[in-house]
Amino acid sequence: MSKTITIDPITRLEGHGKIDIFLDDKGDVEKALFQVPELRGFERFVEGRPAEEMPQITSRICGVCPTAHHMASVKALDALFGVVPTPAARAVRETFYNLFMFEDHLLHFFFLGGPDFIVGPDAPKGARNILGVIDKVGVETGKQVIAIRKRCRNLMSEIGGKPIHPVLGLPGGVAKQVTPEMRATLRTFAADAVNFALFTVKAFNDLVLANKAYVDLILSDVYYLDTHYMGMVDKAGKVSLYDGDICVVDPAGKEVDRFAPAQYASVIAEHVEPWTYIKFPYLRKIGWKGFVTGKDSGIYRVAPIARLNAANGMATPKAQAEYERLYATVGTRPIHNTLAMHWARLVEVLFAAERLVELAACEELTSPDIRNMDLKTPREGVGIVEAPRGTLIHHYQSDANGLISRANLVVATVGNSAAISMSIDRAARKLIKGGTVNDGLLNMVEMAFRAYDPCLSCATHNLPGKMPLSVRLRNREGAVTQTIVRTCNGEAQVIQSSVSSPHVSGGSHG
Amino acid sequence: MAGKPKIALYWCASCGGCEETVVDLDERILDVVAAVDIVFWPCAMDFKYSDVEAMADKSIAVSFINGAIRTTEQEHVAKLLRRKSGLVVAFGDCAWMGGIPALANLSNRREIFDRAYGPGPTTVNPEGVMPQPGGMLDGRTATLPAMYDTVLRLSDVIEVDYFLPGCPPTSDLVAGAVTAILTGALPAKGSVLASDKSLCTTCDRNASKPDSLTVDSFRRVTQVAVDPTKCLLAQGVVCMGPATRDGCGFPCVKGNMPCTGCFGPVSGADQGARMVAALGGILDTSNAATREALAGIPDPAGSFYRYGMSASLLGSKRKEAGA
Amino acid sequence: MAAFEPTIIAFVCNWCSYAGADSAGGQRLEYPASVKLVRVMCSGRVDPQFVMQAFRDGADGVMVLGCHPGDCHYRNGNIKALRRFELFATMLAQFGIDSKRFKLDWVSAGEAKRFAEVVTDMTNAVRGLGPLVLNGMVEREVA
Amino acid sequence: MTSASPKTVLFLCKCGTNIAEFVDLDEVAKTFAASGGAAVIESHELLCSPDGRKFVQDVVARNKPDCVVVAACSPKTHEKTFQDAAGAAGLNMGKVSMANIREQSAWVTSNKAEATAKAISLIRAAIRRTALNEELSRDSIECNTDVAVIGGGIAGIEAALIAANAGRKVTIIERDISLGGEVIRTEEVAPTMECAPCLLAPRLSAVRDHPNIRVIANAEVTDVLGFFGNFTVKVARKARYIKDSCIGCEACFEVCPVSVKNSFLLGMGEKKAVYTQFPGSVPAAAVIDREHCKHFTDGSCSACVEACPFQAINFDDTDESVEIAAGAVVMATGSGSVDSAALAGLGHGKLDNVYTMPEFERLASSNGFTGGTLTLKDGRIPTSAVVIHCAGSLCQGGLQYCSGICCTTAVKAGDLLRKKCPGVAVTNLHDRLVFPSPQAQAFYQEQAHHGTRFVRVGDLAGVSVVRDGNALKVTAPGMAPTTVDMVILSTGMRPSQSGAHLAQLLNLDVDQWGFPRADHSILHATGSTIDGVYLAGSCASPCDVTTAITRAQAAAGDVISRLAPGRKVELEPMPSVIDADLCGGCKLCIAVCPYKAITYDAEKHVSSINEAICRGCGTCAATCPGKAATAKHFTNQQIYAEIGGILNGRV
Repeated sequence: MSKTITIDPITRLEGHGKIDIFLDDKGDVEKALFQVPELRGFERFVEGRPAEEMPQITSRICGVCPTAHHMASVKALDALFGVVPTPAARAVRETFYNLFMFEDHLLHFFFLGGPDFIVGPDAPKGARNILGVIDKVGVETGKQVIAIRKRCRNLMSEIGGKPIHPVLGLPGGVAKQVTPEMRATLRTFAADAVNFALFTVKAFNDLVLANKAYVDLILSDVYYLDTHYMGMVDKAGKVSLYDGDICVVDPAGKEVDRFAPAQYASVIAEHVEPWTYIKFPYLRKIGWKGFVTGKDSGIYRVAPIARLNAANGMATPKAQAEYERLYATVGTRPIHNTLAMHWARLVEVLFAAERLVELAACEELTSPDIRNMDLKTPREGVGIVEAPRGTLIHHYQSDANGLISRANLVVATVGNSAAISMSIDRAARKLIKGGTVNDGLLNMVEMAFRAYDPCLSCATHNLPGKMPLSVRLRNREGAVTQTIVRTCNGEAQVIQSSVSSPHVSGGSHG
Repeated sequence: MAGKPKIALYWCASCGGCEETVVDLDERILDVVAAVDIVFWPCAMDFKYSDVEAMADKSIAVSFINGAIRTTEQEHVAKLLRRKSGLVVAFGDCAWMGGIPALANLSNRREIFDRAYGPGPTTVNPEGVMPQPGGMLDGRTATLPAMYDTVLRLSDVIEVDYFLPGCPPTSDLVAGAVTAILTGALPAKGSVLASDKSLCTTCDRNASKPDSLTVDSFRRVTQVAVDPTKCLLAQGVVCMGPATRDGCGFPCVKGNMPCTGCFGPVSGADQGARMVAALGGILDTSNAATREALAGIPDPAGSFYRYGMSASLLGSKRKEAGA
Repeated sequence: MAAFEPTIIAFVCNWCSYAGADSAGGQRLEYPASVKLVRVMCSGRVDPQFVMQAFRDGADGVMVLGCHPGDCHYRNGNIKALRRFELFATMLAQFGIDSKRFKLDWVSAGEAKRFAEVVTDMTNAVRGLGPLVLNGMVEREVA
Repeated sequence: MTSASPKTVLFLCKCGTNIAEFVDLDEVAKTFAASGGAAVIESHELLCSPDGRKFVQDVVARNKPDCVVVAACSPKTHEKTFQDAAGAAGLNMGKVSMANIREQSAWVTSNKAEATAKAISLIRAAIRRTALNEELSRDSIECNTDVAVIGGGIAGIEAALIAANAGRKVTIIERDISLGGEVIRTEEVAPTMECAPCLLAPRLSAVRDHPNIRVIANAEVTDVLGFFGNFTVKVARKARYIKDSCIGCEACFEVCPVSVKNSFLLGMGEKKAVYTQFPGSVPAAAVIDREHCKHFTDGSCSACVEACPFQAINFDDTDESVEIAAGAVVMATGSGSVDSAALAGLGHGKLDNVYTMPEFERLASSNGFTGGTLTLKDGRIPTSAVVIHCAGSLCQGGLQYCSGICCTTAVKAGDLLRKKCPGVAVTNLHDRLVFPSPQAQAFYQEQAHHGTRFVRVGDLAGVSVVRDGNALKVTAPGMAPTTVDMVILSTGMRPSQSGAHLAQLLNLDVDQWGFPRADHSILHATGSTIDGVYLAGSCASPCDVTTAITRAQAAAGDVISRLAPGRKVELEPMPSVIDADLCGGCKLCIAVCPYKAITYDAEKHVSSINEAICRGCGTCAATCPGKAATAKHFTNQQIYAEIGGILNGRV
């Protein structure tokens, strides 16, 4: 058992998600890299596990959106065991899922993404966190946010055991029946949820859209990326989160593909790079053309704005109205402005709340017929849901005993990995000239990054607060010339490095 | 703000659920924020090693570290935090005993890479490119931390003062731990900050379990319409409650699903050994029927060490071979 | 480099198998010195955790020996052991431990010859497999 | 070992040349002197010799060690020897262990180097584990020497008399109104054909007059609590309505206006509403049948009150529950007979003059309703009879085993018939014949000689009995149909209902046929699976009267030898224990305990072990998912220390 322990001083302080920027001799950006420095290997170690355990195992891929993985997994099991969930099961699952979407989107808006706009990009750094948000919107509102979220999580516990890593799903059904009492609670909650969603939209209006500077920022070409878009749609072509076909539109908004979950592999392919542990999905038909945008590049985007772009509207009235307002304001279709992601997210918050009202009214919800136990011999199954961060795909194969023999997971954030890299590269190129950088730049770059609400990033893990980030400027030889770090409490530090020292390095702690 | 104790929260190989459980403190988070100065990452420090060294040791009151140790970088940061912190708390199963990522210890790094980056339903990789430290892009070297072959617990690389069980720990447990730390009302160093009895002691279905329980065969949850009022084990469904630490409030059982053991074993116990011993003991069947009776447990290692492979006797790194 | 000689730990029940070993001694039946006995009152007392600990501490093979079914001094402890280790064997395989490295068998107080045979066979089988290396014991090589 | 470890004295026994010749004891001594594993190391020629024991005692007295390890022979041979020797110098038995370097090393390893190395690892293991041993004590508890006998048949009576004669206070609990069981209902006992009641009579009067025996008849056991040395037997006694002053003079029988079917005569005869089973029964007192007595039905009659010369009638008597404290319980509930459903094919219950063997016994019995004259239903004397073997045994719906004794009784039928009805022609239809003894075999040959015709029928299931005028036609494969007056079905023995009920109350394990299992089928066949509960008579398995009595004697003997007045019951020195602070109350240990020594406290949510019942097998400790159960002297830590000691250097 030979033993070589290497701790590379250069990687000493790396975090989850790192940006390397390479400069040319003039000090202009030649390339900016976004890296994910970790791999947990789920696809390998789920092999040999009983299929029915997958919803609980794979939810551990992400503790922020466990319900998305849980649900994609359960749907994959339905297919794997060739069983159709009972109407009651479907109603319970969709209720649970919309509770989750409502809560997760709100969390991002108020705790994570919100600070950029509600508090403001130029606000004192120390205030750029949930506490700052609370100062801005008032403690009462802050408490309301916390309260509505709490009620939402409690309902999820009632229905699915626990909100983080739920135990709800079984192939062909759910584990627990919804009682009339739970339904009553749901009914009141759903009504309040709709009002709270409207309140949030109003806050966004007053605090962001009313501010020209912000609107310009949103529309600025720094955050512009013309790519394909992917999202799930219902029969009518409206945005769907729990179930439906997947629709792909090109940068011009033209539908180029629409497929059922089982066909996903014929549409999506993934590319591997040696400098990051994350893979880069692209449209198989077009192929991998490198980190470029446009209709000739296979790179596509997912998540709220992509879903809206890929669909022809929202299935509920209030959400539809907000959807129309969004497109009217931006004025293009599809919307290529990355920062519009925040607004699109609110449209979906509204949609989720309205769906909850409908589901609370649906009779099946409390039926005792929660499981279809007529399971067939398992073989292969694909399950897809729209996670907060985009289209999420679980694909399993198993032996006849239902032990997983192969799993393929295309995780939502991964769907955006190429786009995130390009957004950062673009922001960096636009903003860094002649080797000069400043904290403003870092914040701008960070915003491009955080708009995607990427699971892997500190954005979802730095709670509350802001993303610490470092940018290392390297010369052609790759030696670090300068490192700028923006710390938790926001001060920027500039560290000059002697070119001769190749080991001096920086890292991002996100 | 200066007077308040500094608290750091760092994540290694984990899913973020442990951070979510902090948010689930709900209104209590405001009290916590009022009482402490939260330094979520030790990023106030400079990047040159010398500057890191310069930061006063033990200047962080307590570091909550979640996630398993899988890369050189995670081990490094863990060691750094250990030095800079008065207390280090392993927060959640991954840090305590490896957690779900440690299921990888049934396999190894090579197989994991082959599966993740080798040809698959969607992966197209004709040249067999593998991410690696020093991976190149357009002639430029990017830096990636290296992955270990074995998933480690936090306590495999640094000294840990306390452990918070759970995947994730419940927010009540977290609140209790924070209070205990702030008030200094802490048990012996090295303790798990939870009960040392098994889950059955509080589970409201234990009353329905017969005093002398024997099971003629174990069945998978897909094969049973679970009676929501009766002990799952008594229904032949493998519930890990008996071999699992109490303190979660049995949410899974309330969800009408069996306990999968995320609060880990009681002190000094190997969770898998305990389950094998207990289930084997109550299995009442003829020799001939034993295999079928056990067919309902097709994956004992994966099921009994779901959250604790790095703490298991057979699936963990040998202390003797420390790095 | 001397040929590999395995270390075998055998957990034996006080009433049958330990006595069987004694009679093997009484009859001067030679068997490999690599086999070491740990006495317990009943094979039903053998906790799987003992076996794991033995493997982890460096045993290359582990045996559990008890009274023949029906002869258990405590009625049915050996049957409990049988059920338990049936499940245990499945788990060992998952850890990549060859099934030949663990054996549950019955030896009565009178079966001196049989005792010598089973432990000798076990030793030979394990000698053929070489030293035990647990997957989890692989140290942290870096890619 | 660290310096903090306890002080250990290591004794090395040369065992003459037995060990010294094969194991290099000097090398061993050097090793442990060097490692500091033992503070004192002493060798001796033969430690188990009187001189050796003295040596051990002196060394221990001189050095006052915390632990002693004796490297010698098997602990099974001499552990107690050295525990006593060290004990004489004040060291607790738990702190003395042996390393078996003779049987496990010297005698089985020819290579001296290997033998020595193995001896060293065995000793190292012993030293490490002994360091962790806790003190042991041979606790004992006061116990009740009284005996409760359940069932007043000949087995129960025999057990009671033996125990009573040995000075124990005995209580016999009998379901019927008087003692006697099956034997009192029998005329003669095969193969010796002794008069059954005559066998019983002296014993009955002995019981009646015995100062140490109390009989509670007309009573049933409702519960049994406790453990060996301290049982409480709860009994429900039905009202008798007649005082003990009754001597059974039968004066009241004459005046009683009510007649009812007599179960003692299998309903073939009648009795009054006030009755005894038979003259001279024990207890002698009669009983009033509450169901039929006119005093209770319509209050119209109290004739017996006037008629009784002893003023023994007591209409105010009431049912009562009695608690009996006893150190041991002897179960002698006897056996039952095949239900007639399984005999329907043979005409039983449908045709006159078709009797099971027990019915035939009553018919032929002098205390039966004909006073012992054998007649047919219509009063004729039978001229011919067929005895069918294995009736209801080894057949569909019947017993799935051979009772082993019915062939003998079946042969007896012929003898009885010829004695009571001279000239009667008897034919036995049988398959394989089974006789438990040479005497029984001889009895069969003798009966064949006296004229019983034995016909082997390959397939007894093919035998049928049908009415033929006022006779019975018996057909069987391979035999010409024969017409006879009487058919007797030789039936086997099955667990009695009362026995099954009692087994449930006592938590006894029962086998697949419903008979209570023996503690050990060979070593302790009269012991049940609950310590202190014994099995006498045919309740344990089918047997003849001889065996029933022998079992009773064996059980009683064991009881009196263990329940000696003044002596305490010694408890297992190494019981398992449950730490209430760690027990999660999952109850899984309860299922694995072979002695049902563990009980769950629903209030406290913890389980606990009754040390008086526990025998220290440790299965609960191996099972406990919460690490709350521990096997004393074989704790996990001690075992791990032993493993570590053996594998030292490999880790």
